[in-house]
Amino acid sequence: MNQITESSPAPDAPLPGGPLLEVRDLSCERDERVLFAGLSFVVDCGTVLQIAGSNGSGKTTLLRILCGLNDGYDGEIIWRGESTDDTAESFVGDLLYFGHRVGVNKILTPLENLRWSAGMQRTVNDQLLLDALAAVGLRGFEESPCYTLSAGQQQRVSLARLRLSPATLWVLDEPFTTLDVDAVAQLEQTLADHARQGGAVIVTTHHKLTMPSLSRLTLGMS
Amino acid sequence: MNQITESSPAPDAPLPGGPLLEVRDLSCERDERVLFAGLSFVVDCGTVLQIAGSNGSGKTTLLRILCGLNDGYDGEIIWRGESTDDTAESFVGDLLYFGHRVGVNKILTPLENLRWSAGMQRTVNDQLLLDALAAVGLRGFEESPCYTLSAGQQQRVSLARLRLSPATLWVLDEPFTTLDVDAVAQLEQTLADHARQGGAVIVTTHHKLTMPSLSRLTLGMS
Amino acid sequence: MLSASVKPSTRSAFMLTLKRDLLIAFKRKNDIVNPFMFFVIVISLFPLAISPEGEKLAEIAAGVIWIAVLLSAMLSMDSLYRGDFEDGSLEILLLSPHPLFFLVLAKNIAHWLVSGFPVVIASPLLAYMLKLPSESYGTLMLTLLIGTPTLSLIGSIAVALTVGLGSRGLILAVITLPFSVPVLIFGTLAVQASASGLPAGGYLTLLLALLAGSLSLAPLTSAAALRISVS
Amino acid sequence: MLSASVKPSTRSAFMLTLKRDLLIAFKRKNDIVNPFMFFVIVISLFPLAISPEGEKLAEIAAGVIWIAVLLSAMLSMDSLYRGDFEDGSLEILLLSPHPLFFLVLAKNIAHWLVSGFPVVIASPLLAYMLKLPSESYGTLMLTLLIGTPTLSLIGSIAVALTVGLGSRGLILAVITLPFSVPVLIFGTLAVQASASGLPAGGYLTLLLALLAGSLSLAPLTSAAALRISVS
Amino acid sequence: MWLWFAKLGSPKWFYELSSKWLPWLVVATVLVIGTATVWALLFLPPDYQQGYTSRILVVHVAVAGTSLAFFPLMAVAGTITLVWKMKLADMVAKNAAALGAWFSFITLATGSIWGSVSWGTWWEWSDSRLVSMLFQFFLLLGVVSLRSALEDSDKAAKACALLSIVGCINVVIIKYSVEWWNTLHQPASPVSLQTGSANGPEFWIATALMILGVYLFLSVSLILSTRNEILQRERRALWVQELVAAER
Ligand code: HEM
Ligand SMILES: Nc1ncnc2c1ncn2[C@@H]1O[C@H](COP(=O)(O)OP(=O)(O)OP(=O)(O)O)[C@@H](O)[C@H]1O
Ligand SMILES: Nc1ncnc2c1ncn2[C@@H]1O[C@H](COP(=O)(O)OP(=O)(O)OP(=O)(O)O)[C@@H](O)[C@H]1O
Ligand SMILES: [Mg+2]
Ligand SMILES: [Mg+2]
Repeated sequence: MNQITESSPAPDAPLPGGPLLEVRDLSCERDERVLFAGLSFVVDCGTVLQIAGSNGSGKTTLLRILCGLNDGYDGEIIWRGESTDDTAESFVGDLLYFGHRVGVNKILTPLENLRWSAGMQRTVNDQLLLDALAAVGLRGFEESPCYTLSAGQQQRVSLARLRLSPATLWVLDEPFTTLDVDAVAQLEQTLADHARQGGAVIVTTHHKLTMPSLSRLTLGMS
Repeated sequence: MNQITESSPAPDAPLPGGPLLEVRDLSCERDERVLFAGLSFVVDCGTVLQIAGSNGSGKTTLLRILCGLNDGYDGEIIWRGESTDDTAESFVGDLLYFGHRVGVNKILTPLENLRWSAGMQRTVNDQLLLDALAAVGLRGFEESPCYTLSAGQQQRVSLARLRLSPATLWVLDEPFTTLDVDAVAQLEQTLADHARQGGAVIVTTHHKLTMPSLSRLTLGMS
Repeated sequence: MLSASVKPSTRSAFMLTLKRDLLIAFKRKNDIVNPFMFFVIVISLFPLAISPEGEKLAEIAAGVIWIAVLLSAMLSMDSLYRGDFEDGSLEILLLSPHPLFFLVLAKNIAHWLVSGFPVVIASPLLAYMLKLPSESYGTLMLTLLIGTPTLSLIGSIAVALTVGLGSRGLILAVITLPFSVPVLIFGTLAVQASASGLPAGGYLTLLLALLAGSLSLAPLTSAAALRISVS
Repeated sequence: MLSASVKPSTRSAFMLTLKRDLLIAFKRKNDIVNPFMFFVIVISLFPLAISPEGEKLAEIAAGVIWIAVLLSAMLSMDSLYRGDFEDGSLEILLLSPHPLFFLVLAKNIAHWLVSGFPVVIASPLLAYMLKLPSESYGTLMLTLLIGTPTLSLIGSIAVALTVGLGSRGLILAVITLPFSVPVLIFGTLAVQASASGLPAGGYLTLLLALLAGSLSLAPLTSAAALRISVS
Repeated sequence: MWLWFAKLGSPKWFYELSSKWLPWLVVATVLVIGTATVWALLFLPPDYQQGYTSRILVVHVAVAGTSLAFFPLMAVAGTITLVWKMKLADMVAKNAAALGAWFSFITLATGSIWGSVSWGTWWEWSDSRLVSMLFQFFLLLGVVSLRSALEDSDKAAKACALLSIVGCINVVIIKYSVEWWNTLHQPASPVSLQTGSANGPEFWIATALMILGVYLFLSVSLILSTRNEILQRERRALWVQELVAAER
């Protein structure tokens, strides 16, 4: 069980002291099956890390471990030089997690959903929210309850959070599912922009991503 | 609101009297928004029809209407020459629907799930089921409860139904989500095989499909 | 591939569905233990909240047992179609080439076996704890045996109607409880009659009539309700 | 983009969460009407099942009302975290940069306002229908006002622990009901005391102590339970 | 016949027809209820026991009688919705449920007020009419809350139709079983609706008028709320937009 990291050239912006996130010798087993072991990698500001791997190779598990949502692991996760256990609060304030379940309440409208989910991380006003919704192609649906939206539109509501988030590190679990081709291209652009502006992205997807400063980590090559 | 149908050459097998499924002048509106209107198309044995369209264009709605799961529509759906209202039982017996929710019980194992879901449509024995599970790459997971499977693996459990189904018409709503690249290629092959053997497939996806006898219908080009 | 397979008979689809639901219940275990535990706990609240005295308890015993049965039946309904709705199995059920009546009936029977039947078995013990006169244990069990399937069948309609809703616990109760009133009345009257040495046959007949009625109509109505909920 | 925004204060995150939960409840309407309806219907089953006679009812009134309150509080809990768990909002809550204690508290308060408070308001009407002596209406409302938040807070722990389970209705009950027994006992004792003209102050103090205890401990425990359930 | 039926299904047709009839109905309602009220207030002799409060019985009896009509009405409308998918029937059913809940509530309230005077108690379990009316009220609230819980209006229409039909059967069973339950529990207090204390001929004339008036009122409110519903649901239809333009 080993991993291949094919890094593209490092971003040219100099890093302010040490990497943003460093993972050292991480291993995890579930139900007696080793998902990954001795996993070490570094995520710097300005980079996008794609976690690849076949179904069941442990991508979702890895992301949830990184965010502190799972704790069945061995190894160290270091955030700006300190273990995430010690920096929990500051770490979480600078992190955006987007999971298989997208965090959109079906009864509320997109606007009301964002008002809460974005508002938990930063102060917002309605104009900002409306702009973000328009940017993900939901103009005209701001006030429809989310249960009337299609699968892809619900996904977009949640993706609007990306445009509002003050977090440096984005951790995205298959954000491209159910999106149409335009939306996929647009989301790739958003990720690239975030990296260019000094943020960092960890993303799982079975898509082939092409963007500058992308590196890839493939799980479960045995 | 119009639709573009780009048909590739018809399959060379002669059709036994009339098309398999014919849709005449179908229209549907939800919440005062016309999703599609005057939609007419034909699905013959031996063909794959891809329904394309951006998010929210009505693909899921169309598929559910075809299967009789939604009835807020105007127009006619004709199955082997008769309206589906009159032939409900024989129609349903010859149909396999695969929706956004995949029909996999989390507590049961893949084997137990298939025993029921495939067993409702045809008589099965365990060897058949095990073969189908192995074919979708779930060897070794036959007896794990499905809640321990990853998102893609759960999707695969449901896709194993395709290999067991006696139905002529497959109606698949985004069957490719969360599948890894190998599984995607394999599923495309399965669809092509089904068509070659005289079956018919209606599938929605944002993937670019390439297979013989594929035609495409794009919704919501305005 | 298209021709070699055999369409299963409705009877085997019925058995498949019954077995599957029982299997899920046994794997979960909670589904079996909980209605029963709830029943016991609710009943044991009464001596605490009302009075621990034997005579007083004996007076209210029949009513308390029946109300506890009603509530536990209602609570356990929640699991009848919800899981299937959420994971998409309901669509497989609806699009199977068999009459929905029988499949719904199979699910109801499985559900009753798991949630209603244990309560019937345990009732004499609880009746003893509430000091119900021992002559009426037989009648109590008999009424429960006839009454609980009726409650399950009626509840099934309400669950089917509300299966798509986010939080159902209460709306389910609000719809089901009024429907359970006749069962409750005949059930308690029968037990009270036998406790005071009167014949209870008439009430039993009425309960049987309610059961027969719901056995023939409720699965049909549930099936229709499921079709509505899924659309 | 990374620097211009301001991290909201914990107070404003608290208010945001409170408002959101109230908004969801109001949009659903049922969340508000149903606990209340359930309470009323369950209470009106008792005269049918036990006896319509005034004196008999008066004897059991306090207990019956408290049991109905308990059950309706417990049933309404179901909606507290389930929706958020299923749609992923719970992960947003857990990964927000605010102490989970306050966010959980906000959710509990919203829930009590919607489900517990209406029951308190309606209780005198039901007490009248059960012929409770009118001197004890005040005590009844007071005990409910102190007791129902306690029940909500206790229930919240159980819901948080069970939020990932398929069918929760009953397991929830089985966990919550035993913990609610002290509230039930002190509540009914207080009402019974005031109905027979005795002072009820002691019981009220005990209820207040239970409320204070659960107000400080329950949200912490719920928060921990939520973390466990989500992982 | 079928043509007429199909026409009746069209909201537009109903809207136009009701426009013609509505003024007359409103006038009739006001007249009848007015006469009945005046009659009850001025000409009804005070009851020898309860004095002038007895007049509320006129309202009570009228409303009680009318509220029994709701479940059958909803069941019929529900059958039409399910079988012929007629939108109009559902609009009527939707408003009937809410209105029925109100009527049941008024029956309960007026009955209680009257009871507090004539029996000295606001509520008594040992009368089957009271108890079965209470459960009818619960069932109607159940229908209303199901309607508001289901988000999709098409779905809600069908689900409520089904519930109304089943509920209608159940109301009958409850009534019958409660009655029977009651004959077994000998009422402890001398409570029965058949004490007949207030029924002189004047009383019955006033009551008959009031019943007619309440039925008229029921029709008017149903028609009004249905028209409202039509305008809302068809607000994009050409004829509604023309109507709105004409109003401006
Ligand atoms: C099915 C529903 C009901 C119907 C059809 C109904 C009908 C009537 C009628 C016809 C009378 C006049 C009887 C007479 O003068 O002898 C009456 C009287 C009365 N009703 Fe109702 N009623 C209904 C429900 C209720 C309810 C729910 C209450 C109380 C909450 C109530 C309380 C009374 C009282 C107190 C009287 C006066 C009895 C007396 O004369 O002493 N009724 N009702
Ligand atoms: N329950 C509903 N009530 C009202 N409108 C609805 C409902 N469900 C869907 N719609 C509307 O129908 C439109 C089409 O939805 P549908 O799910 O068919 O889209 P889709 O083409 O499958 O999109 P996607 O690619 O995102 O899956 C949506 O824009 C939505 O506004
Ligand atoms: N709750 C669980 N209990 C036990 N094992 C689990 C559990 N969840 C996941 N697993 C195991 O962990 C493995 C990895 O799961 P994970 O969801 O991380 O995969 P993934 O890489 O995200 O796959 P996918 O591409 O399908 O989303 C699975 O094969 C599964 O067997
Ligand atoms: Mg995954
Ligand atoms: Mg779709």
